[in-house]
Amino acid sequence: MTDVGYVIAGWGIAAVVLAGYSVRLVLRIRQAERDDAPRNVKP
Amino acid sequence: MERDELLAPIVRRIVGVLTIVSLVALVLFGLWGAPTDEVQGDAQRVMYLHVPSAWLAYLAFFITASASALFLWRRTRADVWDRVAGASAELGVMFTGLALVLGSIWGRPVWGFWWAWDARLVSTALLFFLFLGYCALRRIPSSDPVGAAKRNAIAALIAFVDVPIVHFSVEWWRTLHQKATVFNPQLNPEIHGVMALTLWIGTIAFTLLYVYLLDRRYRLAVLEHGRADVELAHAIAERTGVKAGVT
Amino acid sequence: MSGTSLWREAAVVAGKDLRIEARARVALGQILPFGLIVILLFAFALDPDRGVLTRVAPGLFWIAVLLATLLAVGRAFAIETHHNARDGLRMAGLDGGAIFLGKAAAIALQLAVLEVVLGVAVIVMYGVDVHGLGVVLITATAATVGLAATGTLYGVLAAGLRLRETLLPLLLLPVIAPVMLGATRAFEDGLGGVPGDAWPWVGMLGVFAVLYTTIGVMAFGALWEET
Amino acid sequence: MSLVIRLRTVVCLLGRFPALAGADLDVAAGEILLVSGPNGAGKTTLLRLVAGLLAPYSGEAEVLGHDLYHDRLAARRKIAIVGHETYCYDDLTARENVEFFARAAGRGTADVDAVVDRVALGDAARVVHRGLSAGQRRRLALAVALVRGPELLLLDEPHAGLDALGREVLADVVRDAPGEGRTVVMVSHELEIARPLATREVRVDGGQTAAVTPMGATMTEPAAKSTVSAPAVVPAVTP
Repeated sequence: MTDVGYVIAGWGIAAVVLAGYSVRLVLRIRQAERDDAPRNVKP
Repeated sequence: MERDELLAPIVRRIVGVLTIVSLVALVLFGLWGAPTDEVQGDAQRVMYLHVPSAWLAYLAFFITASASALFLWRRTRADVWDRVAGASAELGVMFTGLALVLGSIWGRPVWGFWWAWDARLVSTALLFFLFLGYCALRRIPSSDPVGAAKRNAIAALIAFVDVPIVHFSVEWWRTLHQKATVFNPQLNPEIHGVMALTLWIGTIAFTLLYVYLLDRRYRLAVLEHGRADVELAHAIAERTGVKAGVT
Repeated sequence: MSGTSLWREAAVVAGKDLRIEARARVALGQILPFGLIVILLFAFALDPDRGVLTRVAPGLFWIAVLLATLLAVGRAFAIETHHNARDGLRMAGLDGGAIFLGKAAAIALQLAVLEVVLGVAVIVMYGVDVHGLGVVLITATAATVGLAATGTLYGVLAAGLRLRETLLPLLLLPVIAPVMLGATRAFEDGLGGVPGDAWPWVGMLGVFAVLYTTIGVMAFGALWEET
Repeated sequence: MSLVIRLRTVVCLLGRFPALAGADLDVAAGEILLVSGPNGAGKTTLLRLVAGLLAPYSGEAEVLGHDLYHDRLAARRKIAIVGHETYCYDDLTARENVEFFARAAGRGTADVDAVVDRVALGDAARVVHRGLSAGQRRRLALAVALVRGPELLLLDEPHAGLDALGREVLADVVRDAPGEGRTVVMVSHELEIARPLATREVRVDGGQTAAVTPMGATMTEPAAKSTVSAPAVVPAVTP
């Protein structure tokens, strides 16, 4: 394989960005649901 | 129309599973299945991520603009569109940023430089900043939720109207004064069958991922809004309670 | 709202803004000198002896104008903040489109004066020759209208918000990037090149100006309502 | 008989704070309503909401027949408000400021002359706003409001910072209002000055319109129409 560094960098950055965003999103949703649950907001 | 969830749970689950399957397929095809490009070498494998990212960037901003228009039109006005617009813009900025970085990483070994003043590159970079500003605007809180949503929708449309102008002006700029050097035909040989297939897999995988993340981002917006509502109800109760205590 | 009263109200607003400028001299006393200093600093950054300045003069001129536009827009909305004048203007019962046209016209006029002075400075200091004066003037007019329209639109978008000073450049600069590009190319053709080559760019600037003026007249009211 | 102001359980937010938390108010044409209440009660917010400067968050809100959710601009064309600030431009003279608001409302020089005269600005009319004294500024604020010939005049603490001349001018303006077909709503702390002018008093507290104090007033004829019943409304009583 040629240009291994560039391939690793490209796929690595994409994986980190996409996974990072997804995980953070899921965690924020969990946190928000936990905050909401005791107050019983859902209409 | 008021929705707690964008997608029905069963649809979301299916989209989620398909996203994972297609992403795994993309990794397998992109890193092993597709043959090494004769001219560009293995650096071309970055393209399997770059092209889908760029496609998603345009799709996401198109959806932001459409949702904003639907919000502004009285007959279809609903919080759904405001939230979809915001969620899609955030994802669009992420995919645009990714497309720029990946394009740069691909360009270094293939072109020999990190950045080129190529029409598509420049207009994508401008697009990134256009909607980065929009996202910054959205984050500023307001006392008038409907007014703020209207403001955001107008801002999205003003920015979107600029996209074709940016595109054509940059295109003219780079073609009127010098011949395109970057996309010379030698670098774009006929695409191998498996390569084309891999690009398709990448596009489908990223689109599914976009749909899934859009649904999740929408859910977060609904939850945050719900929390704001609860806080407001508490504040009103507290305020009237104070009054009751005085009189 | 009838057409004549739109223009009448716009003239009232523009007259008010220009009269304030005539008294306070902020554009003349601060923004204009700022533009001149920028023109001077470019000469420090790019060695004046190698002829670089003459070649890139159009671009430097428009960058200076762009930076001045940011200041002029900020100033145009700053005069509505003292003594809560923004509320007063809202209570004045003016149509949103009229306020937009009035404020944009006042900004455009101030920018035009600024461009004349900066233009003379560039011609004198950078040693630029003007071949096609007509092209240059038409380009400047179209670009100025476009800058004033987008500036006013984004000015009001950011006006009521916290962080408006930092938000305005981020919102405005990407949108007016095509103006920068088109006006610079047209100036290159009009100054040293073939003036006839400039017309596509002038056309683009014209479309930009008309488009954003129209959007401004339609959308300003809704944005102005936002507190 | 039409209501000039009609509010039903209106919530109005300042940021995330419910400055009005379920306010009710009915005001009939020709009334001179005094709004009293402690600091932070929501009096100014109430006035700014009625002026069409703030959007209601929930509840029903109508002023001069215009819905405050969608039609604030149309309502504002018939309303003037005198706030804590003058709404004027520092670099323009008092007269130029009045002229600007007159022209914006499509009125001419004669109206400007009349109003400048009415608030007794005299030579101060030719002084730029930043050079005016506090008392002159208060009278200018009144002139700017009056020059538009509003159907509804809103006064927010009009007595604060007012000199003796200003008090006289203000009292005349308020007293003449019903005869000129004008309804007045004023917020004031200085009850001993404001009460004699008013035909009715509403107390605001905790973001709600609370008890209404039946009060003696210099009853002018149209105020008798304020018997429109609403939870927080008690008709004015003649002494």
